[in-house]
This record gives sequence, C-alpha cells and structure tokens, in this order.
Amino acid sequence: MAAGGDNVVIKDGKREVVMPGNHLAALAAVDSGCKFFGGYPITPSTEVMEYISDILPEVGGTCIQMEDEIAGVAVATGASMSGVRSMTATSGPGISLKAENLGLAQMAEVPLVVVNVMRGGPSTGLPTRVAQGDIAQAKNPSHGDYKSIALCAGTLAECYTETVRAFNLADRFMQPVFVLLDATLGLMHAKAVLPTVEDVQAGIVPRKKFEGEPENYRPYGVEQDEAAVLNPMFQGYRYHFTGLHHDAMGFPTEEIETCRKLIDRLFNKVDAHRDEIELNEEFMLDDADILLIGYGSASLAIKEAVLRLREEGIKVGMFRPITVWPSPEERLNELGKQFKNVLSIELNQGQYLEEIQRCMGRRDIEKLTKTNGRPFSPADISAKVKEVF
Amino acid sequence: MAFNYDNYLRMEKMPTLWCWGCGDGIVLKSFVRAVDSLGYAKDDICVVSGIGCSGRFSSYVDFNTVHTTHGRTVAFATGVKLANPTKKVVIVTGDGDAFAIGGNHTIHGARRNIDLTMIVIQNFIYGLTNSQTSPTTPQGMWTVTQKIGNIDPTFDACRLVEASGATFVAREAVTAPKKLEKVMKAALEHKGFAYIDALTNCHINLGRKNKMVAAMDTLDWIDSITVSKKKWDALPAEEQKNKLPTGILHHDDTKREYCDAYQMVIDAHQGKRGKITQDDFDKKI
Amino acid sequence: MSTRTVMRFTGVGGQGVLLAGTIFASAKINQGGFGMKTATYTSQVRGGATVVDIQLDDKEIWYPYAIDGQIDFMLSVADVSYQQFKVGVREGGTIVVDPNLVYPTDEDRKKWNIVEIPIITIAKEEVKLVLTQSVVALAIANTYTHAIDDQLLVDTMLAAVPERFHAPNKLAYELGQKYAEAAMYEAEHA
Amino acid sequence: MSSIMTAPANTPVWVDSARCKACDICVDACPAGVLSMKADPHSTLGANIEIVMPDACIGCNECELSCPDFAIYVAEKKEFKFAKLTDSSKARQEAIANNGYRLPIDYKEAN
Repeated sequence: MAAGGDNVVIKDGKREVVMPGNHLAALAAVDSGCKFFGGYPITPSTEVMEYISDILPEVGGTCIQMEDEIAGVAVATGASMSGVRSMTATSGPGISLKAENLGLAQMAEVPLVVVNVMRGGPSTGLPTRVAQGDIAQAKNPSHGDYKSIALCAGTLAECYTETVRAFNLADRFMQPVFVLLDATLGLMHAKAVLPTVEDVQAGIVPRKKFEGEPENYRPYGVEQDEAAVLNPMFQGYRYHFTGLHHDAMGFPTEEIETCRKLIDRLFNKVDAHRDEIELNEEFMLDDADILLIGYGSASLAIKEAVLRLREEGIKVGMFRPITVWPSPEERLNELGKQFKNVLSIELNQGQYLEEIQRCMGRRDIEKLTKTNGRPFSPADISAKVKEVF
Repeated sequence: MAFNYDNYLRMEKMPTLWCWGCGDGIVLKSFVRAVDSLGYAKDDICVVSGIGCSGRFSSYVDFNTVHTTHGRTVAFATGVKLANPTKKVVIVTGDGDAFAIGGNHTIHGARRNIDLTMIVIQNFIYGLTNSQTSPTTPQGMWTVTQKIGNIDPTFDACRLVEASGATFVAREAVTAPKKLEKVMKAALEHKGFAYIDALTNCHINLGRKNKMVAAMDTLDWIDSITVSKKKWDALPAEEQKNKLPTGILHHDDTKREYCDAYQMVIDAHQGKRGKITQDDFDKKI
Repeated sequence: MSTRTVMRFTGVGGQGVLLAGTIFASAKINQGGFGMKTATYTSQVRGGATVVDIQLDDKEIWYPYAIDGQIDFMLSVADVSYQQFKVGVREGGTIVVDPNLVYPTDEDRKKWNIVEIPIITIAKEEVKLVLTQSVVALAIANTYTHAIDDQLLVDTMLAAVPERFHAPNKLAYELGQKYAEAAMYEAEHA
Repeated sequence: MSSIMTAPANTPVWVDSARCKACDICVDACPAGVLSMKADPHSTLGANIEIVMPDACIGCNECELSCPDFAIYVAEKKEFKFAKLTDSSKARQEAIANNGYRLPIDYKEAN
C-alpha cells in the first residue's frame, strides 16, 4: 500500500485523503521522518500499527510488534536513544503498563511520540467504545515529578497534524509527547485535508546536536530552561542514559544540588516555553454569552450544538484546548473572567474540569460528563445548556 | 607490557560500587578483554544494563551506554539494534532482571534470534537489595524473603533460552576467567541471540546466612556445582541434576538472524523481492 | 434546508456488509462533497451488534454519528442490531432487512417502510461469493437513496477491490440494483 | 583497538594498592605463593595486597584475571623470564591460604 493510500488528491497545495484517524497518525509519523515503531496490539489503537507496518519499511524504517506493552515502549525508546525518530501507539491500559518506561524517557530526556487512542476504564472498561478516559493519566502516567506534553486531536486532520507537531515538540523538548485520539476519531472514515509532505518535511525541527570536541560535551549540562542535547549513538560522543538522578554526562549521582536542578529543569524546560507548545481553537466565541469547553472528538458534537443553539438565538461558543498538557492557563484564566456561564463537557467524569477550575480560579463551572462508552449527541449538549443557563 | 584496562573504563567512576571480592568486576574485566581481542572500536558497541548490581556495569565501560528499568534490557537493546543493525549491542543484566521481572523479554529476544549478546551476571540472589529470592536461588537456601528456606524451584536459564530459540548459549563462572573471556569472545562473534550465563559470587547477600561469608567460600561453592559440559554429559542423571555444565552448551549458525529477516521485509516493501512466504524459512511450523 | 443523506448499516461483527459505508463516503468525497463513515462495534468481534453510520453532504459535516430520528435509510442483516438501532430511523424512512435474519414486528411495518431483500442469500447463491454482500447492500442502499451517481459508486467500489474480484462485485452490484428496483416496483403496484 | 600499558622494568607482577579492596581472590588464585594480604589500618577491610615473593611468579596471569578491581598486573611472558612452579612455592601458597591469606610471620621456606 502506497503511503497516503491510493486516493490522494492534491488541491490548492494541500492533500485530500480519505482515511481513519489511526491511519492518519501513522502517515504523519512517516512523513515526519519517523524511522521506528514498536508496539503491541490494543483496541482501539491497533490500526496505527497495522498501517505503519506497511508504510514504514517502504522508507527503510522498522516496525516491530513486541511481546507486550512494556516492551513496545522500551523498544521504541531504545531506538530513539540511538538517535532515530521513534513512535509507539496504544490505549489507556497500555499506557498503564508503559508508565514506568515513560518515566525513564522523561528522566533521561528521550524524545518519543506516544499515540494513545483513549478508551474508558478503570481496567479493561469498554474496549471498543469511545471515551476520553486518559486525560488525567496523560498528565502523570509515571510516578515522580515531570511535566507532560499531551496534544489532543479534535478532527481527522488533526490526527495527522498533531502527530507531526508531536514529533517536533518531542525533539525540541527531549521528552515523550502524547497524541491523544479516541475511538471516534481513530476509526472514522472521512475526508481529511492535510499539508503536503514537502511542507511537513520543511517544518521538521531536528534534535539539537553538539558539534564540538567530545571532551567538551555535557549532554545534560544545559541551561535551566533548556532540554538535554543528546547526540546520536556511535558517533564519538559517549555518555550515559539512566533513570537515576544523573550528572551532566548522564552518570548516576546523589549530589544534592545536581538532583534538585535536574527535576527543576524538567519542569522549567516546558514551563518557560509554553508559547511554543500551546494550541487552542476558539469557535464562535466573540459574541457568545455562554462558554462551552471541550476537547477531542467531543468537540464535534459541541460544534454542532453551537450551530443549533445559535439558530434558536442562544449565543454559545466553544473553547477547545488542542494542547491539553500543559494546559492553557492564561487563556482559561481570561475566559473565566469574561464568561459568567461556563460548561465543561468531557467523555469522562470531569478529568479536565479540575484543571479548568484551577486555571479560572472558580468552582461554579457546570459540567456535562458521560462514561458509558457512548458519544455525546448535539442534543445532549443543547439540553444541558438549556437546563443550567 | 601489560593489558591496560583503563582504556575501556570510565576512570572517574572507579573504584566500582561493587563489594570487595564481587565477581561482577571479573565479568567486567573478561568483557573488556574479549572486546579488545576482537578489535572493536568504542563506537561499535552499545551496552545496555538493567537494575541491580549488574545495572552499574554500563556506567563503568566507555562505550555507548544505557541503564534501563528493571527487567527491560532486552527490549531496549532490541530497539538500539534494529535501528543500528551494523553495531554490536550487548546486554549485561542480572538473574532477577532476566528471569523474574523481565523473563518475557528474555524469552522473546531469544525467539527472534536477534543479534544481541546477553550476559547474565548470575549470582543466585537479589544482591543489591539485600538477599531476596531470585528465580535462580537454590531451593533450601536462606533468603530474606524466605528465612526458613527457599521453596521456589529454579530456572535452568541456559535451557530456557535455548528452548526459546537462542542460537548461542554458554555458561562459565568467574572462577575460570580465561574461559569466561573465551566464551564472551565467541558470543560477540556469533551473529544471532547469544546468551552467557556468567556465574558469580554474592558472598555478602547470598553467602552471609548460607555459610559462605567470605568471597572465597562462595566461589568455592560455585566451583563445586560446576563441571565442564563434557564431564557433565558423562555423569549419571542423578548427579547431573546437582551440577551445572559449563562451556558452550549450544551453538547454531544456521538460523536466520532477525535484523536480516527484517531486511527481507524492507526489500519486499521496496519491491526488491517478492512477498515473504513459508518457503523463505526452514522451519515451517 | 439540508442536503444531507443519513444512512445506517447494521449487522453483527464479522459480516462484511459494513464495508459498504467506506465506499459511500469515499464516493461522495470523490464527487467533491463531504462523506463520513463511523463504525461502532462491541468488544465481541464475532456476533456483537455493529453499526455503521454514513453521512453524505455537500457541506462540511462535524458530528460523525447519525442523529437518532434523522436517519433516512437503514439496512440490517442481523436481528440483534436491527432491534437495537431501528429507533434511529425517522418515521416513514426505509429499512431494508434480510428476511431470513431479521424479524420486524407489525408495529415496525406501520411506522417504517420495511423492505425485505435476502441480501446474504443473493451474495451466497447468485454471486456465489458471500463476501460480495456489502456490494449487494451498497447497490440496494443507493437505489433507494439516490445518494451517489451509480457509475461513480461502482468505480469507487472497484478501486477498493483487487482486480480478480471485479467481475463478481459488478455482478453483485447489478443484482442488488435489480432486487431493489423489483421491490420498489412491487411496493408501488401492491 | 588494542590496549596495552608499559610494564615497570624487571617486574613480573605489580599492584595498584589504591584499587585493592582486600578480597583475597588473587592470593587464592596464585599457585606459587607470590602474593599475600597484609594488615593495613588505612584500608576499608584493614588489609591490602602485598607481593611477598616476586621471584616465584610463574606468569600464569590468574591473579590479574581474577582481580575484580583492576588492582594487579602481570608482565607478558615474552618480556619477562618467569620462574617455574616449585614444590617450595606450592608449600608457601598452601601456608598462606591456610593462614587466612596472609603469609605466616614466622614462615620458613621449605628448603
């Protein structure tokens, strides 16, 4: 199968393809220069691996199905440590199993794109149904302190563009980056308008590389708001990867100041550059009286509801974080002051609501949640808006 | 003239954190000599280790080094190797890593016959964390989690990896460093999954309550339970079960290595060959 | 107001009839419009109720699921999913069922235009290739909804099938069309 | 790459006592009674390695290969004329091993 499927139409400098979201994430990886995929099958993410197993070897890359979820993330992290762009894909239960190694990647600053086609839980939950059950998990999948980056696609096209962005952010900030999809986006077939491969390639931000004398190389000895500079293996710059607290060369240490500065830096490198990471969508907000907040596939129902409510003369608008972690603190705070009526809509019990409350500094936010594996309908949302406001 | 180990060591990390008399240092030394004898450059090699005393191994050698999570060495090493098939990727790990928490990865690494050299520093105990039972702790021995005697049966690690598909399997003890160096060299030269069971002493945490308090006591015990494969083969079955055969126990150069197999996948996808069928393999089921 | 066609195909996991949705969506997109197919299934791969919603429009579609009460056309080849999903069809809408596998009640027949066509049997006995059931279903659905130009739909379908299966799939499409037209004729002249 | 270091002149076996952890392994490995541990209050285990009879060294290299801490080295056979293993060497070795890896203070050579 040719990368991008057989029916790619080029129109006005863009590509039009008909593909499910899971395939789009795989295509985005290959277009972004990903050369390694390791994973383990899990519903509803498996199509990512099924498709990339076809299109990665075409470009000389490697796709391996490992013996379990833990090995799936470990093999991809190993490949990334050696210097190649690398990806894994899974769903919530898989993230639970991968958590420890995701922590290693955070600690050792190994870039990795982790596509998580979310489902509900706890445990096996409703494997084939839609849920946004992993929002809280994406913030802190592993034990310990670090700052997650998680991007949540809300349209088919974003299954592609957010994966592209995830690769660039992973290499820029040297850490795992989550791309959150769900069963609706992952499995739906429709037209997606994508940038061309040339545009994607032109936008690739490669990992930083130290070019000086090896004896002057300090991979982890960087400014307090910057990411480690990890050269590819086998090129004369020998250092050490470890999940332990480590010094400027990556070697284990318990030295008090070094340990403090390391964890501080894992936070600072993200916090100091939030503007490079944050991305939101605002839909019909300008003249709205009521603010709906939602993300991912739930936003598709929200948009439809916004249009319908406006036909009835109810002025609603939507704010949608695309980067869910770190959260859009400033913008949410502004919106909290601007709107009296706020409704948070999530396919979980309110995992992001607490973050919205924190950012807005308010507790009086209405919520609409669903955890039975079924999507919101626009009517669910309209009814809730009419009920509470 | 004498052999200069320091060229391969990260001298600022010396002395090692290993206890006095710990055979891990002998394994390290044998490894360095084996690598040297094969003429590899430092940037031809990546060493991946896990958690435990053996986990520190990777930080002592001046190669490209990775210290991973508990038990996952084979999976990380597989990623490094598949992304860099021309490089030598060596796993140095312990019996808890390889056969308890990471048993699944060991089995599947062997099954794939991927070109990795896996050295298990086998000390029969969880040494770093003070004497908990390992899958290789002999039954009846004291451990801190089974203080009245371990009841758990042991793995025969070599037979396990051979049955799983490894194409090179050897066992030697630190009491025979020349032999250990020799099998390491053979393992590094082998293309495929090469496994070495490197028996070593933990007199501190295995020996302390098993009447082997000094390094030499535990080393003498290892001597007493090992015998060359040739001699082992000649033993009656009743005696075989209480001895571990040493030397190269299994060596098969006929099986396809995994990176080579994956190259067939790339070639097929790039139209350089037809689809892969059962005819590409000797073993059909 | 809307130019939207909303269809729902239901069956049980393992039945190929659900593939028709992708072909519909692709054909509409090839035509320059917007098509969307969303499948929902249970964790039982075999035997669980499965539903595919298809929406075709000249305008952009946001919400990917058919909205209950707005479905114009439903096709069902399994009773379990028929019973579960029929409520989504608007009153007076058409439901094509395989009479060997789906059992509508008398009330159903009053509320909706129930059409009986033995889809699976046609594929199995006349095309002699049970996998073509999705193409039989595709033809029936299009004959009732006039959603897509027939030739465009057939071309899109053939592009998605290996060449050696072109002949049986063409035959399946023709048979589906023939049975649907016959059913429509019969209904008009009953 | 091949890694070698220059040996000290006319020396069969030498030690880097700063690296020695006093584990006894080299002393046990020596067949010729060349090595012994000695009391050393500055060492962690109160002892350190000492070369008590360099002229008896047979160049077998067992001590070097057995040392876990890179503390002991043996010259190459082609560069140094090593001794043969004698009965008195074997007897000394036995005495050392039986005395907790220390040469008895009052040890008398066999002949």
